[in-house]
Amino acid sequence: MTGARYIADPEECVQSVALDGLSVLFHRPSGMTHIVAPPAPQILEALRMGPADAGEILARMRAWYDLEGDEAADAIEARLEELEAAGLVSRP
Amino acid sequence: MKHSLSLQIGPVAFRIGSTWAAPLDALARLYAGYPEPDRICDFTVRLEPESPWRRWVRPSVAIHGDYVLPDAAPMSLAHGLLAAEMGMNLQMALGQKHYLLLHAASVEKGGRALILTGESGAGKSTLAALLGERGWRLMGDEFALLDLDDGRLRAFPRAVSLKNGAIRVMEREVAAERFGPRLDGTPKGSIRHLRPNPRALEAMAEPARPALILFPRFGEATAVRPVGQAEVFMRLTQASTNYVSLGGAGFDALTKLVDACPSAAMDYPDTDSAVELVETLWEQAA
Amino acid sequence: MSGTDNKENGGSAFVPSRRTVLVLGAAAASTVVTIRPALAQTAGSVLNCQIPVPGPHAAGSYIGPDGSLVAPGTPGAAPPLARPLNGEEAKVLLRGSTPAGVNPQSAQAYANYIRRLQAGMSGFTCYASLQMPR
Amino acid sequence: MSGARLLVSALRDPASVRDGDWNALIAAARAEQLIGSLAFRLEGQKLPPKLEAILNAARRDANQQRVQALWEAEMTRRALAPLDIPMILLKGNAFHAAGFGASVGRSVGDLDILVPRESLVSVETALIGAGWERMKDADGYDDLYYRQWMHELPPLIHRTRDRMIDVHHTILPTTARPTPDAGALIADSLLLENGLRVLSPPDMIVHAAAHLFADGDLAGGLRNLWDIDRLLREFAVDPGFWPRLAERARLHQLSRPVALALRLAARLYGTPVDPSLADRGRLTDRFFEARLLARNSWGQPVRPALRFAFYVRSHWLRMPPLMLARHLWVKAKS
Repeated sequence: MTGARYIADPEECVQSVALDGLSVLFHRPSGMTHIVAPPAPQILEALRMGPADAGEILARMRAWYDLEGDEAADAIEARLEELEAAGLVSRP
Repeated sequence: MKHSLSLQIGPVAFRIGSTWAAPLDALARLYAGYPEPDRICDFTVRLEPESPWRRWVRPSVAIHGDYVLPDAAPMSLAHGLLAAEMGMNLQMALGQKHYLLLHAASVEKGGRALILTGESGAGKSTLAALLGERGWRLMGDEFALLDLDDGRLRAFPRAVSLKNGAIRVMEREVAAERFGPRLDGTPKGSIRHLRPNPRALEAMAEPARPALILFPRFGEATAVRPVGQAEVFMRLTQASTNYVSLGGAGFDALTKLVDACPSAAMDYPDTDSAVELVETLWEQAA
Repeated sequence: MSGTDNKENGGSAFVPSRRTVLVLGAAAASTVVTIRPALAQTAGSVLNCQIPVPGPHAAGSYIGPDGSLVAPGTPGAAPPLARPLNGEEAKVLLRGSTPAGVNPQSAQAYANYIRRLQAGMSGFTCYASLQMPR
Repeated sequence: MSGARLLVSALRDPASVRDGDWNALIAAARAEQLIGSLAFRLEGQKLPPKLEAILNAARRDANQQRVQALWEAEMTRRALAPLDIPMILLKGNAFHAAGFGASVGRSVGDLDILVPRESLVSVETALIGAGWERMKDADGYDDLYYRQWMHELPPLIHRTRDRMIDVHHTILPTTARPTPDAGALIADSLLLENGLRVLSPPDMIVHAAAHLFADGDLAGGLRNLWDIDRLLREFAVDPGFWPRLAERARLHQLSRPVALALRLAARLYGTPVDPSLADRGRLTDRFFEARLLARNSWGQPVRPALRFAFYVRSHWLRMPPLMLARHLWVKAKS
């Protein structure tokens, strides 16, 4: 299945500080602060390699991490929708 | 305006105008001994009738100024002092863009500041007032101002606003001359203002480096619990009236504060054990 | 400067280290919380305020259990309150209790209605002011 | 000197600002939502340090408002992108998106956009799908009033960002006497590099003048007139601008408000304008000027009778008399 493709802002648009396992992000284009939990920061990192759909993102993340969890693609889709609503990713 | 008065509180100067003399007379008495205000004021507050005839008929004070809230209801002229205080609060809450404004009490010792923040009724105001009489310097009971450039806390020692039970606690501690009139039947119950002591006023221009953040809660058995940094960050953004509007500068200042400062939540059953608990936690943090 | 801070600091969740285990979690588990300005920003120390439930724009509407406006007489919905709530009553509701004169079965719906108030709606600044004591 | 008068002369000629009533200047600038514009205008002047600190905070705040305004426009663009229709930013958002001089320090509140009338329903559906909510009950008189007669949808507010959007299909209420050519506004709009659209320069002036003199009661008028001053100075560099402005003002049936805007901008801010467009001054210009300057050194509104007259005028302009009567009747009962 190929879902919607997404893009993320370049790295310099997001300032990040790690606080006990969570990331606090300052998103410069919006001036908004988001507190994000894994796997959201990892999805953003994977998207910085270029536009991708959930399946491609999963493949990129598998190269870096041992992934745990069933219905991985669904979980990634759900995270992408959240990140899209927050304005951290968009459709090209 | 017919009557006017300027006040300097920490780094902030207010210009307060009023249709009636009484609220400003009360304000001048309460703020006796404060330093001469800057000629240029940060904010203008206006106490004026809601409509022209309300100046005479059942007079009610509308709180206006540089920044206003649309739904704010007017107050009785008898509570004009409170209206003036609220007018200043309102300007700070809506218009302060120079410092990161935290809704928190703060006290200082040895150049280092303790920040007390928490929900309404947590007792931080009373606790700060009490600490201010017992060896600490009161920096403020309501707003703490974090300098965006150097990360230090600036004092904002306005008159402490004591509510209901807290009034008696402080009346036992402080001479009568430092109190304002007791205001009964205000929308939040009985209120009495307390002028900070001379030490707090003399040192109001001296900043302090934040050293400990506490989240006190009144009415529970004594307990201390750690609070994770992410939670501290989240709570402080919710305690700030201007975090979002400061953008990146606010983010930098707040993440640095959370990173540099230890913090804890503390429950306390009464004010004496609270003071004791604060001293213990302060020593541990040092 | 951006996410690279974390790589330099080390130990961050960002670091693409091959042996790290990453739990994806359930689709329904939310992972993004956005810091909102509205309440804190508009919060002033406004005392004497009132919250009509519902506001004049929706006079006559009933309040669903989630706080939404629904047609009058909708089963399971709470009727409009005869008079506006004052700040103290709203606080009691938001704590999960029932103020005097309010039907306990409807309290949850009213509390949710108040939570959903937004800038520009009648009662919003009152709700906002409750976030700040005094 | 009145607070508003102080503000106008400081904006017009920053070098003229001398040690004066700074508190009055600040109060008036905040009341007129011009503190950001003033702060940038006075940058580089020799000022007392305390005033400099206040203006510095205002500049920082204005920059943050700019970020928020552009972001709201971008999120709206994303929400409407699947519809593939022109979405044109209006007023403050447009100045910021286009980077015009008028955007320097300009405060922005709601987002105003213009879309083709036939797309209104799909625009509303798309916005609601992307997190915007109706602020008012869909069945009320207000809603009906908006849908039947106004030039916009009932306002929507975003669920998490708490920002309002006004979706217009033209620039004046359909009941107002002039009928601007909405199709021409859209057809001539400019596509910016960032994918956003704004009105063409002459249409932007026509809209600003319509908004100021043919729609509202002149509340906040000093800011709108300052917009017009900044825009005209920038646009008039192009020698073909004035004739095109004349032509567009005629097309949109708004030559008189445009002429009035030019005269008042010249009077208050010293804006260089084409005399043939500005027309001869009228006796009534003085009332407009007095209304715009009705604010004292405490930032208080003054001249209540004059304000009320302009309030009534604004309703008169928007509605035919019978409808006005019905509107006021319904409002009075609620």
